[in-house]
Formats: sequence, structure tokens, C-alpha cells
Amino acid sequence: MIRIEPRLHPSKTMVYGAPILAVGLTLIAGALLFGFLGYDPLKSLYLFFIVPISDNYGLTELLLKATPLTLCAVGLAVGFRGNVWNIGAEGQLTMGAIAAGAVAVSNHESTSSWLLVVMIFAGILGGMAWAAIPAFLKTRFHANEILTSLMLTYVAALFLGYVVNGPLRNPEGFNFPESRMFPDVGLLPLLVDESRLHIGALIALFVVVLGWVIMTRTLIGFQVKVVGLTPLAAHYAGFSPKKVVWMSLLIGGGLAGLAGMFEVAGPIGQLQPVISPGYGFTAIIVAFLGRLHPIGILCAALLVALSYLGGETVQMELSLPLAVTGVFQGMLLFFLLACDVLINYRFVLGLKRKVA
Amino acid sequence: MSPKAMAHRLKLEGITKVFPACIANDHVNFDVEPGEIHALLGENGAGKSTLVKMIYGVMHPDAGEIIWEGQPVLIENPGHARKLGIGMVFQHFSLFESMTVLENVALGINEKGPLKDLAKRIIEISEHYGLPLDPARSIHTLSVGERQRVEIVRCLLQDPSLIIMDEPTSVLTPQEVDKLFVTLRRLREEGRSILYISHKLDEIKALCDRATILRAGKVVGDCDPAKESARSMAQLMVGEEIKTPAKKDSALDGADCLVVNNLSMSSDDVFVADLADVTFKVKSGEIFGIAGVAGNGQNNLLSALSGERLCPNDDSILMEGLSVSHLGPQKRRKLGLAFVPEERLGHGTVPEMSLADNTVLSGHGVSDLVQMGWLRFSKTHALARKIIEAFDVRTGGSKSEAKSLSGGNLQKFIIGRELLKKPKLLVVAQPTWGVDAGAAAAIHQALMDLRDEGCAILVVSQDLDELFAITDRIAVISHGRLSPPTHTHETSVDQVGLLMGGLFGQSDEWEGEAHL
Amino acid sequence: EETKIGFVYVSPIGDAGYTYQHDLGRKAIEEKFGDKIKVSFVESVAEGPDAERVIMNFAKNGYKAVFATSFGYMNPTLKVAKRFPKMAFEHATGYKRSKNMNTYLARFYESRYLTGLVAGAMTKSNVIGYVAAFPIPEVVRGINAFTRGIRAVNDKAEVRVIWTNSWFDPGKEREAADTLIGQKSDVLTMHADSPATIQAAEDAGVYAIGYNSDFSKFGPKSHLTASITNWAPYYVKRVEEVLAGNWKGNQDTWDGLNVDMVQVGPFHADVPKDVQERVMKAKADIIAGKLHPFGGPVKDNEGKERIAAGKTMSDGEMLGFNWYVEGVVGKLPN
Amino acid sequence: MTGFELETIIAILLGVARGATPLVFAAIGELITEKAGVLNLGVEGMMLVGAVAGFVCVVATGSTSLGFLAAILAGALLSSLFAILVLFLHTNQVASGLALTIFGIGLSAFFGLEYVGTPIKGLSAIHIAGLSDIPVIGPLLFGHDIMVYLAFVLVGLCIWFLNKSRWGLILRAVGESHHAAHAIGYPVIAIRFAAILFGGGMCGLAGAYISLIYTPMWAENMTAGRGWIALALVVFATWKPGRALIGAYLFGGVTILQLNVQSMGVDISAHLMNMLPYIATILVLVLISRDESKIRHNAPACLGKPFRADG
Ligand SMILES: Nc1ncnc2c1ncn2[C@@H]1O[C@H](COP(=O)(O)OP(=O)(O)OP(=O)(O)O)[C@@H](O)[C@H]1O
Ligand SMILES: Nc1ncnc2c1ncn2[C@@H]1O[C@H](COP(=O)(O)OP(=O)(O)OP(=O)(O)O)[C@@H](O)[C@H]1O
Ligand SMILES: [Mg+2]
Ligand SMILES: [Mg+2]
Repeated sequence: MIRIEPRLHPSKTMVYGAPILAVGLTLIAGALLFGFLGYDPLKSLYLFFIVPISDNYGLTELLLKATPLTLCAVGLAVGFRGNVWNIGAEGQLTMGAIAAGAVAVSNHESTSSWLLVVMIFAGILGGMAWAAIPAFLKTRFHANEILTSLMLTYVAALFLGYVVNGPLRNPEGFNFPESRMFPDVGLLPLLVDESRLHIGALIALFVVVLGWVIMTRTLIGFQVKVVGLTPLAAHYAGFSPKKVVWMSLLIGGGLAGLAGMFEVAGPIGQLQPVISPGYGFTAIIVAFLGRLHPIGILCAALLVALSYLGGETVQMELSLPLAVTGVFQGMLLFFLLACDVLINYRFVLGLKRKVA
Repeated sequence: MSPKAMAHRLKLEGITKVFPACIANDHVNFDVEPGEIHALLGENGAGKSTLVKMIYGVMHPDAGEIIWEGQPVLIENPGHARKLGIGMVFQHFSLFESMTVLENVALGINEKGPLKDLAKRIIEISEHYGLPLDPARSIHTLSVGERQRVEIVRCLLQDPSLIIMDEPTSVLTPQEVDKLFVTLRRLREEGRSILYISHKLDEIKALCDRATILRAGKVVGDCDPAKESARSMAQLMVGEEIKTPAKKDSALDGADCLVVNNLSMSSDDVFVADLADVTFKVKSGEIFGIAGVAGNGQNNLLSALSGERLCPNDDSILMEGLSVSHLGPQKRRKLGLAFVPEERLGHGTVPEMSLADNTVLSGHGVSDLVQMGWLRFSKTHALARKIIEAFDVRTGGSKSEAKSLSGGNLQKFIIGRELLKKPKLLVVAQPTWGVDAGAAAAIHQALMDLRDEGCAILVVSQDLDELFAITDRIAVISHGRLSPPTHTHETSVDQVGLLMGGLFGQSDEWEGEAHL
Repeated sequence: EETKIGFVYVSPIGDAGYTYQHDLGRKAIEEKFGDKIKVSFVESVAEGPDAERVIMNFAKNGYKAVFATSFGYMNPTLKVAKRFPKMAFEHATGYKRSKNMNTYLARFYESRYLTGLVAGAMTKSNVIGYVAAFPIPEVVRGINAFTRGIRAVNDKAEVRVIWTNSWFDPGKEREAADTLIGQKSDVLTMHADSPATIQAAEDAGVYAIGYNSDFSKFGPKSHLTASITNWAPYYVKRVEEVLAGNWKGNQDTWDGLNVDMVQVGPFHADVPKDVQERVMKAKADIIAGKLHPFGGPVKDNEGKERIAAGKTMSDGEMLGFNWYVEGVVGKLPN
Repeated sequence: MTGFELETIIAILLGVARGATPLVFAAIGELITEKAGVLNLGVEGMMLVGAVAGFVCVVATGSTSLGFLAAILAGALLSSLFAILVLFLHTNQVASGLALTIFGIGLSAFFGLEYVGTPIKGLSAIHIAGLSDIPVIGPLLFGHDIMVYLAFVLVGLCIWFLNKSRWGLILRAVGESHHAAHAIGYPVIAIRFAAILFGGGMCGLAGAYISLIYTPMWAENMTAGRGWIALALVVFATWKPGRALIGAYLFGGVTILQLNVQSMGVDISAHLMNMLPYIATILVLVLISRDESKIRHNAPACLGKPFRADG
């Protein structure tokens, strides 16, 4: 019989070993799955994991896709640490994009390089404003933030539909539901020529480091953690749980809004009826896969982004149905979550319970 | 079956339980006879709770044998234990807050009859043993003492032949303890056995027929408590001489450090007793004690003093002449307040954080642990190490998680953390609750040393012996009202015990009216 | 050496609806050109940055032509087209072109008009329900053409519209259809991707008209006919050009009944012969240019004349429709 | 303009019942799971897997009842994966639930590939001669499909189970304090496992209602977010089955009402109209939550917390 038994101290090896093990298990399970469906397992895996990032362009695309995931997840992780369950990053991202887009569109003839700066602030504020609603409802009326932030995501999506069909619609666009293209000064500068990778990726990297420093080295991070772990002890210390609710929702909303701004001012270049293919939701998973740790989140975001790119490649090359990719992604997530058990527990063989 | 074996109700042979960090029980042997009250003694972390949990089937031994009424048994789970006739009252109550007394009792017994009949039986049993209970009340509206009654009644409903009680008196008043003892003796007369765990050695002397002493998981001795002195038993437990702190009364000539004036506070919860016109002063260089039965408003008073609950609109709390009613905990700390809450794990510390991080909890803003919002790890670790050393905290080091410490050691750590700040005013609740004799003596000594350095200390405790051992003046809280204080040496345990029943306010039974 | 052709789909292919019709076109070219080409597709590609990457990947992997089948792919396609000037890009339902990018669109409204003739003839309650996804010009044009058809045979009938704000949400479409039936609609149609509207009609015992595909298997009793799109001829033609090396960019194709790009589905037995004949006649007239669904006079539903008698609406005006014709209940948000 | 005539109102109410029924099933399943102290955010994934399993079974066997049974089993099976992760491997419940949703979406799409577009015969409303024909009352009380009634029965059973039965008491105890429940001898893990399976089964049933009755077809992702609404309903209902039922009908009601208003041609953007159900949910939630103690006393105290029995 196999039992699991808690370790005395978290295993240092497993902190790094577990994800590697999980990826290994996913590869094996994936190979079995692909083989079972009649595709060449090795080739499928190669197409899934290697081909998408085998050239510079692929790498830039990976970073591009990981950028919004990272930004949203770092913000969400702050809240999750503090027991603030903001699952509405998708809506906050959308509102950030709308705010930034509104600035860009209403200044579409601008040539000032300040426009971009204003847009960045607008994006952050847009996301923050949307996150402030659950924060207010939580601190004032105790309304559960999981629900309010989730419902507000639907509202934000409809609001985006409303603005691109109404107030922000391109007057020269034959009434199609899109805004004008942003002026050149409203687009993020590129990091790599011939690619779409913009400076947002660099900012995201900076946010990761900043998030790490804040969570581990500052009193703010400490407060969030104490409130999240033990509210009574937070009272004792004089930390205000309400402040933490506000702080983490505003940080989460601001970063999601920034991510939305990066999407519209980066690869999209205008407002559209849909801006994010679910980054805000995927970011929740990314946050947990990264163990709520900014550096971990960065790695998780890259891995999850790769799984999307890989899914496209196997569709293109092998006509593997998208549904298979979905199953494969689900497996990857499960293995990653399950392997983390090894950090705090170990498996023991044999029966321990015996009577004299 | 030999008649000898028949004589034992319960016999343990070579019981061993290993946790990843320690061996909690190491080949423990002992037996319990029918109709005896058997004490289990030992320091914090000696393995008492672990041992009885195995007898009750909550945990399972790694090795060894439990022999019940002459038969070796493998106790699968508590339900099985109850079927055998073993009942247990837990150290940390196993009650469900949002449910009623009736539901809680129903959950803890094996029979599955209709709830109405059960309610009747609860009332019967509780009247029979003098433990009044209303089956319809929710647990969260009960005081600690009442909660314990629920546990005892639940246990008695099963008509057990062995009752295990893990530190039952640590939360009761002397009068309640006396009542409990009456009940326990009656149970003994009925031929039931009781396995009794307590740190209070005089109680054990008064009650128990036999005692088994555990140290670091091993049985180190057996004795007849009636024939031993409390001191000699403590020595057996600890393995070394215990120094009782020598009390000398202070001159009581310090300045008023804490002044509480007509503090009234209505609680947010309709069930909770409001604080009414609480008035007292604590001088620098004295220890002021507040005695009282659990649930009479101590928590409200403590959170008002610590700043966890604010009464922003009045001047009812003054520190060194300054109104602090509107200030939060951190600002009060800056003025020199230190606070040790009753609950050490989850209020005084964050269980999942290291000891070093836990120094920041009360140290941010008053010491150099945090600078410009940055945590300074070297300082926090240094401070944690200093506390560990100065207060003899037994732990793996400053990186250990708070929850890995035993109760007594954690309490020493928290007291140490607050004491090292050299506060002007220390508010401490239940300083030695559940702490073994050795550690308790150390904590008392530390408090008195601090007083001698001129600190004003307020101790809220239910343990009258403790209050009489260390305080200079004493007052009693009952139903949210505070009796006028008196000098400790001018009153007696009996008098204070009576006041704890609420006999003051209207008339002047209280003779020791303050001279201050 | 086989020529590689890529398709980008906005939703799963499924078994009916918008993407399914495009996929039928893809299958047609596979059948026609066999080993000469290799066709790949990527489904459920979000309209946004993902689309650009998918198109780019096709381009980088040596594909000769890409068909981007949804409106939201317009700008991404244009961007990739600029970087791969030798490659052929085909974008559906948009309005931007370049020297190596064409745009193509079907005159859905023509078949919508014809099915409107059927609806107008079949309604008894004179209330006709329309479940619509998003208030964009393409959808509005369909509603208007359908209403024009209805009004041509029945000037008392009105069209009620419910927007679901989703291309595919069977539950919501069902709720919308049920609501319309509750409001006495006895003929329903939809501009959304699921057969839920047809099923609702079937269950309630009223009629329905399909869109994009023939949905008769979901409504054996209720499915009167359908307005069907047929991309196969266009795809075959363009791939032929690519293979022959004479493909040209900057073209704007907007075909309809004339080349079978849109069709009217088979009729249900309940549709009387004279109605069927009237539809066939109208179809011939449209092909011959004698009839235009938006031939003047066209009034909007507030009574204002938008197109005078004797004039017809221009393509540009139709492309940007943002008002309802007479007979539609309600107002479009602006 | 036709306005709200009697027939229209009846049609609205019938529509509300159909829209609310899957929400009731899923919400009740999740409610029981949460009462045992486990938060399973995988409702959407389990609903989809139930939807496809029910559909495939009906295509294969032609029996709707078997279809529902298959859906319940499939939902429970998928939830057992979640149970193993959170109960035995101590993974984070929020993350595992979300992963379950992602996995369920993929899995259902995968198994449903061949079934997209296959028509099946839906289950029509029952018709009780005489009763169903009574004007107004007839259709309202006796004009639904059988599952609508079953949803009410389920809610009734749940109320009884939670408040009156011993097992319900134990379930609540486990959600209230797993340590205490363990100490007095209840198999916390086993009870939670059972609660998760029940929740999974009910979510599967909810999915099958959508694929077999509501819109009898299979299509990828056809639940379109209803699982999330069901999750919202549980908190909204402060963990009381009766209120979950009311909440589901309220949500359905607002949805259908706004559709009616739309189709009557009111001059408000459809986008804004479609926000109504969500905004209404938030508003009611705020009203309910204003009294904090209410939520605190009803929410299972151990919700989402991991448990490990030692010894
Ligand atoms: N579940 C557990 N896992 C690991 N270690 C444990 C566990 N429970 C207890 N221990 C350890 O076993 C030892 C004995 O603990 P136990 O609770 O039995 O002590 P005790 O004698 O009851 O102490 P106290 O007087 O403080 O109640 C301690 O070192 C404790 O830290
Ligand atoms: N959350 C609560 N809800 C309802 N009644 C309560 C609650 N907490 C305490 N009470 C009741 O209110 C009275 C006073 O409680 P209060 O909290 O002021 O004193 P306490 O010493 O902190 O109590 P405890 O011994 O329960 O910690 C007691 O009789 C107790 O039974
Ligand atoms: Mg103990
Ligand atoms: Mg208390």
C-alpha cells in the first residue's frame, strides 16, 4: 500500500523537481493519447512543444502571448495571498482596454508621444475602477467578491460590445463594430523587428520582479499575507483587512487593465468586440501553477502560452482536432497541480499501522 | 482469563507513536482500574494528548497494544471507542459553532434515535449531574464553561465506563472546578474510571487516586498524588528543580499609566454582554489582575484595550494621560503598549509563518524590523533568536513555523516578544493557560521582573492562584461590569471566587474598596 | 510539389452554420484538386492577436494562400499580407483590400429576401421573430432584406428582433426564440450559429427558416426553407488561379444568387406551390437585375423615405446598414 | 404592439422554468459539495461532460432516462478526479476546480466530435389530460417537462436532508469543522468524497438537461457559462436550497423579461439590456450580504480549507 505522509520541512528539491516531473508525466500521457488516436506520438509532442518556439519569431510570439497572462496572474496572486478572490481579471482587462482605447480614439490625430503614457495610465485606471466595484461592495456590504467580480466580467464584455457598436465605433468603418485604428503614437514600440513583441513584455518582466520584491520584502506584502492567513492576527498587528481588500483588488485590476491596454495598443491596434481570448480566466490557473509566486507565475505563463501555440501547430500540421489540445492542456494542469503534493508530502510504501 | 487481567479496565502495553518531527509516545505502559481517577501528568508536549487520542481511536498507534477489559483491541475510530464504553472531553473542544447543543450532542453519540427524545435525555442527564444546559442554544452563544458542559454531557449520554478528560479545568472558575469535581467523584462512585489530564498539581492532589507521569513521550514514574507534594510531582515531570518566583509586593507609588474611565461598549452581536462603565487604573510598577469567569466580557475589554476594537468617540481609555480610544493597535504600540492575547496560535501569531516573521506582527512600526516599508530579515531573525535564547523557547530556530511549537513554548515566545520591547504598559491575557509548571514559573518571573523595572502590567486571567501569586491589586469582571479593585494581600481566593459569581455592584459586600 | 492552402475558422466546424459552410468549401477544393494541394485549417481562432499569429504561421510555413473566414481577421490578414507580398490572402466579409489581399462576401440579403417572401406568406399572426447575434451591418442587412421580402407579400406583418450578443449560445438562442413565440411569432428565423431557434419552433409547432445551412433535420415539421451560403465555387476558382499563377489581389467579390454563392434551400411540403413559384420568379428577377431587395421606395421604420422610388441602394450604403426598414419593430442603437 | 397579454405571460413563465431548471440542478449539487466544506469551481466542466455523455447515450440507446443516468455517472466520474486531487493530494481547491473546467471543456469537445449536429428527439412537456388544459393554471402547473418537477423534488429532498436527516447533520458538521468531525469519529474524507460525487452527478444532470431537453443537440461549449451562474447562485442563496431555487428562477426571470422587452422594440441598446441579469444578481447579492452575520453563520466554516487526518 502507498500512503502519503507529511514532510518535516518542505522539500527544496521538489520545489523545482515537481514541475519537471509533471511535465514529464504529461509528455508520457500525451504520447499515449496521441498514439491512441493514431498520430505519431513523438512527432505530435515535437510539434506541440518544440516547433512553436524553434525560431526567433516563435519565441517572440510566446513572450507576446505570455505577457497578458503574466500581468494578470501577478496581480491576482497578490489578492489570492490575502484571501481576496478576484476572479474578474477578464473584465478588468476589458475595461482597461476600453479606457486606453477611448483615449487613443479620441486623440486619433495626435502625434504626441505622451499619448502612449496617458493610455497606459488610462488602462491601469480603467482596470482599477472596475476592480474597485467589488472592493467597495465587499468592504461596504460584505458582498462576495468572487461573484461580483465574475458578474462584472460579463457586464464588461457587453459594455465593450456597446462601445464598439456605439460611441467608439469607427465613423469611417461602414458601421462595422470596431474603433478606428490607433494613431502610430498610440501603439507600443516593438522590441524586436519583424515581430509583434512590444515593450509591454519588458514591463511585464519588471512587474514580475516588482511583485516578487513587494510580496517578499515589504510590509505591504507582509500585511497581505497575514490578512490572508490569519485575519485575527492581522487585527492584532493593526493591519486593516479592508485596506488589503482594496489594495489587492486595485493592484489586480490595475495590472489586468494594463494587460488590456497592452493588447489593444500592441498586437490589436484598435478596439474590437472581443479583446481577450480568456486571459483573465487562464491567469487564475497560471497564478496557482506558479504557486502565487511572481517568478513561478512567469514560468507558468510561458508554459501555458506554449500550450496554446502548440495546439495551433498540431492542428495545422496534423489536423489534430482542437478538442484534443483541450484534453492535453487539462492533463498538463492536473499533473502540475498533483505533483506539487511532493513538496510537502512524501509517498511511503508499505503498511505502517500494525499492532505489536 | 486471569483475574488479574480482569482487574484492569484499560491497559496499555508498549504504545508508540511517531510523528515526523518527534516520538510523541515511546513504549508507554500503564493501566487504569475500575472506579479510579487516574491522572496523566507531563510538561507541554510530553505526549499526553496524543496518548489519549489513541485510546479514543482518533489516532492509531504505530506499535503497542491496547487491552480493554482484558481483551486486546484495535480501536478503529471514536465511534468504536464509544461502543466499547470510552468517552472523551477534548482539550480543544470538538464542537460545531453554528449548530445547536442538541445537534452537537447528536453528532457525538452513536445512537440514532429521534432528536426530540435526545433533548429530553440531555436535560435529564444534565440535571442529574448538575450541569444545566439548554439543548436549543447555538454553541456560538455559549461561554467556554458552558461549552465544556456540552462535551461532558455528550460523553455521559453514552454511559461510558472510562472517561478521558484533557485539561478540563483550565477554563473554569474555582467554583466551577469544585462543581466539576463533585460530578467526577460521583462518576467514580458509580464505578466509572476517569483518565484525567491537567497541569494543575493541587487539583490532581485533591482529586486523583493515582498518577502516571510522562516526560518526552516516556513514562518516567507512577505515584499516589495524595502522598506527594505538588513540588515533588512537578520535579518528576520536569526532571529538575523548579524555582517558584518569590513575590514581593511593590510600593504602588508609580504614576497612573493606564486609566480606563467609564468604558462602555456595546458589542456588534446582540448576544454578547456589553461592557458597562468599566473603570480602573493601572500604575507603573504594579501588576493589576482582572479575574472572572470566561465569557463575562473579557474579550471585549481586551480588544478595547489593545485597539483591535475602537471606541472613537470618547476619552474612556487614557495612556499616560493621553486619550487613545480612537487609536488602532499600531499607534498604541508606539505609545508603549504591548499586548499578549489569550489565543496564541492564530491571534498572537500566524501559525504558518516563521518565528522571525512573527516578530514583525507586533514589531512593525515600533522597532527597526521595518524601515521605510522594507522588512529587514537580519533584524527579525536576530530578534527571534534573542527571544528564543532569553526565554528558553524549545524550537528548531528562528525559521521554525509558529505552529510547530508546543503551546507552552509558543506562549513563552510571545511573552518574550512583547517583553523585550520594554513596554510601558503590558496587557496580557491568560499568561499561563495550558502551560506546564516549569514554563509557568518562568513566565511569572519574567512578568514580575518587568514590573520591577517600572512597567504597568494588566493580567486578565481565570486562574486565581496565578493572580494571587503575582498581582498587586485585583478586580473581578462579571456581566461586563468590573468590581472596584482591592489590594491582593487584603483579600482571599474565596472572596474573589464569590465575586466572580457577580456579587457586587448593588450592595457593598466588597470590603476592599480602593484606597487609591 | 503540393501547394499548401490554409483556412482560419472563427468557431469549431460543427455540423451546420457559418464555419461549417466554409468548411464545405474547403472540402470541395480538396476533392477537386486532390494531391496537387495540401489544405490545413485552424479552428476556434479568436479574432485578435491569435489570428495574426495563425495567419503568420501559415505564411512562414510556405503556404501559398490563406482564407481568413471571419470579419475580425481583416486587420491581422492585412498586416501579414504586407509582409508576404508573394502570397495570396483572401478575407471574408470585410472591406479592406491590398495588392495581395482580396475580400469576398456573399449577397446573403438576396436569399434572405426570398425567404422573407415565404415567411410573409406563411404567417397567420403577422408576427415574425428574428433571433440575431450582434447588431452589426451584416446582420441588420439580413433583417432588413428579410423584412422587405415579407412586406412584399404581406404588408401587415412585422418583424421582432432579439439580440443575443453571442454568435453561438444555444441556450440563449432558445430563450430568445421561446420569447418570440410567446409574443405570437409563428415564423422564426435566426442569424446565429446554433439550430436552437429551429428546435424551439419545432417544439412549439410554429414555422422556422434556417440560415447558412439547411437545418431541416432539426425541424422536420417546422423548417420551411433556408437561406444558404455556398462558398465552394468561389474557393475552387481562387485556388485554380493560385495554382495557375494568375491570382490577382485587390479584388472585391460580392456575389449572390447569380453564381450560386447564396441559395434558397429546399421547400417544406407545407409551403404552397404558388409561394414557391413566386420565390422562383423573384430569384430569376434578381439574377436578371429586374428586382432588388432594396429597390426604392425604401422607408425606414420611422416612416422616413431613405431610397426614393426608382433608385436602388448602393453597395456602400448596404454595407453600412444601421437602420431598420419599415416593418421591423424597434430601433437600432447608435 | 401586443404588450404583455396573458398568453405572453404564461409563455414567459414557462420559459423561465426551462431556463432555471439546469441552474437548479447544478446549484443544488454544488451546494451540497460546499456544505461539506469543498469548493468545486469545475461546475461548467462537469456540466459539459454530463451534456455530452447524456447526448451520446441517447443517440446510442434512444432512451432519455438512460441518457440522464449516463450524464450523472459521467459528471460524478469527472468530479472524482477533482476529489482525488483535493482530498488525497491536497491540491488547492480553487485551482483544481478551474483546471477541471478546462479539462471538462476539452474532454466533452473531444468525445462529442462525432455527434455535433446529430439531431435527437427532445423530451416534450408532459401533458395531463384535463389538468394541463385548465386555462392559465393548467399550463403553468402541469405544462412542463418532467425534469422541471424533479428539480423541485430535489430541492425539497435537499432541504429535508440538510435539516432533518442524520446524514445531513453529519455533512454539515464536516463542512463546519473538519477537525471536530474527525475527532468525534466521522470519516471526513469519505464524506467529502461522497459530497463531491453528488455534486458532480447533479452538474452532469444539469448539463444533460441542456443537451437533451433545453436545446436537444450537442455542440462544443454549449452550456455557455451557465455553470458559473450556478456557482454564483450558491452564495446568493446563502447555502440554502430553497433560496437557490428562487435565485435560479429569479435569474431566469430577469433574462426572459429583458428578452421580452427587447422584442417589443424598446429603444435601449441590446448590449445594455443583456447586462441586466448580471447586474440584478449583483444587486440582490448586495442586499443579501448587507447583514454580514447572516452569511457568516450560513457559510460552511471550513469551505475551501484542506484537511488531512493525522494518525
Ligand atoms: N498531528 C501531529 N503531527 C505532528 N506532530 C504532532 C502532532 N500532534 C502532536 N505532535 C507533537 O507530538 C508531541 C506531543 O504532543 P501532545 O499534544 O500529545 O502533547 P501534550 O502532552 O498534550 O502537551 P500539552 O500539555 O501542551 O497539551 C509534541 O511535540 C507535538 O508537537
Ligand atoms: N459570537 C457570539 N455570539 C453570541 N453570543 C456570544 C458570542 N460570543 C460570546 N457570546 C456570549 O456573550 C457573553 C459574553 O461574551 P464575551 O465575548 O464578551 O466574553 P469572553 O470572555 O470573551 O467570552 P468567551 O469565554 O466566549 O471567550 C457570553 O455569555 C457568551 O456566551
Ligand atoms: Mg495536550
Ligand atoms: Mg474568553
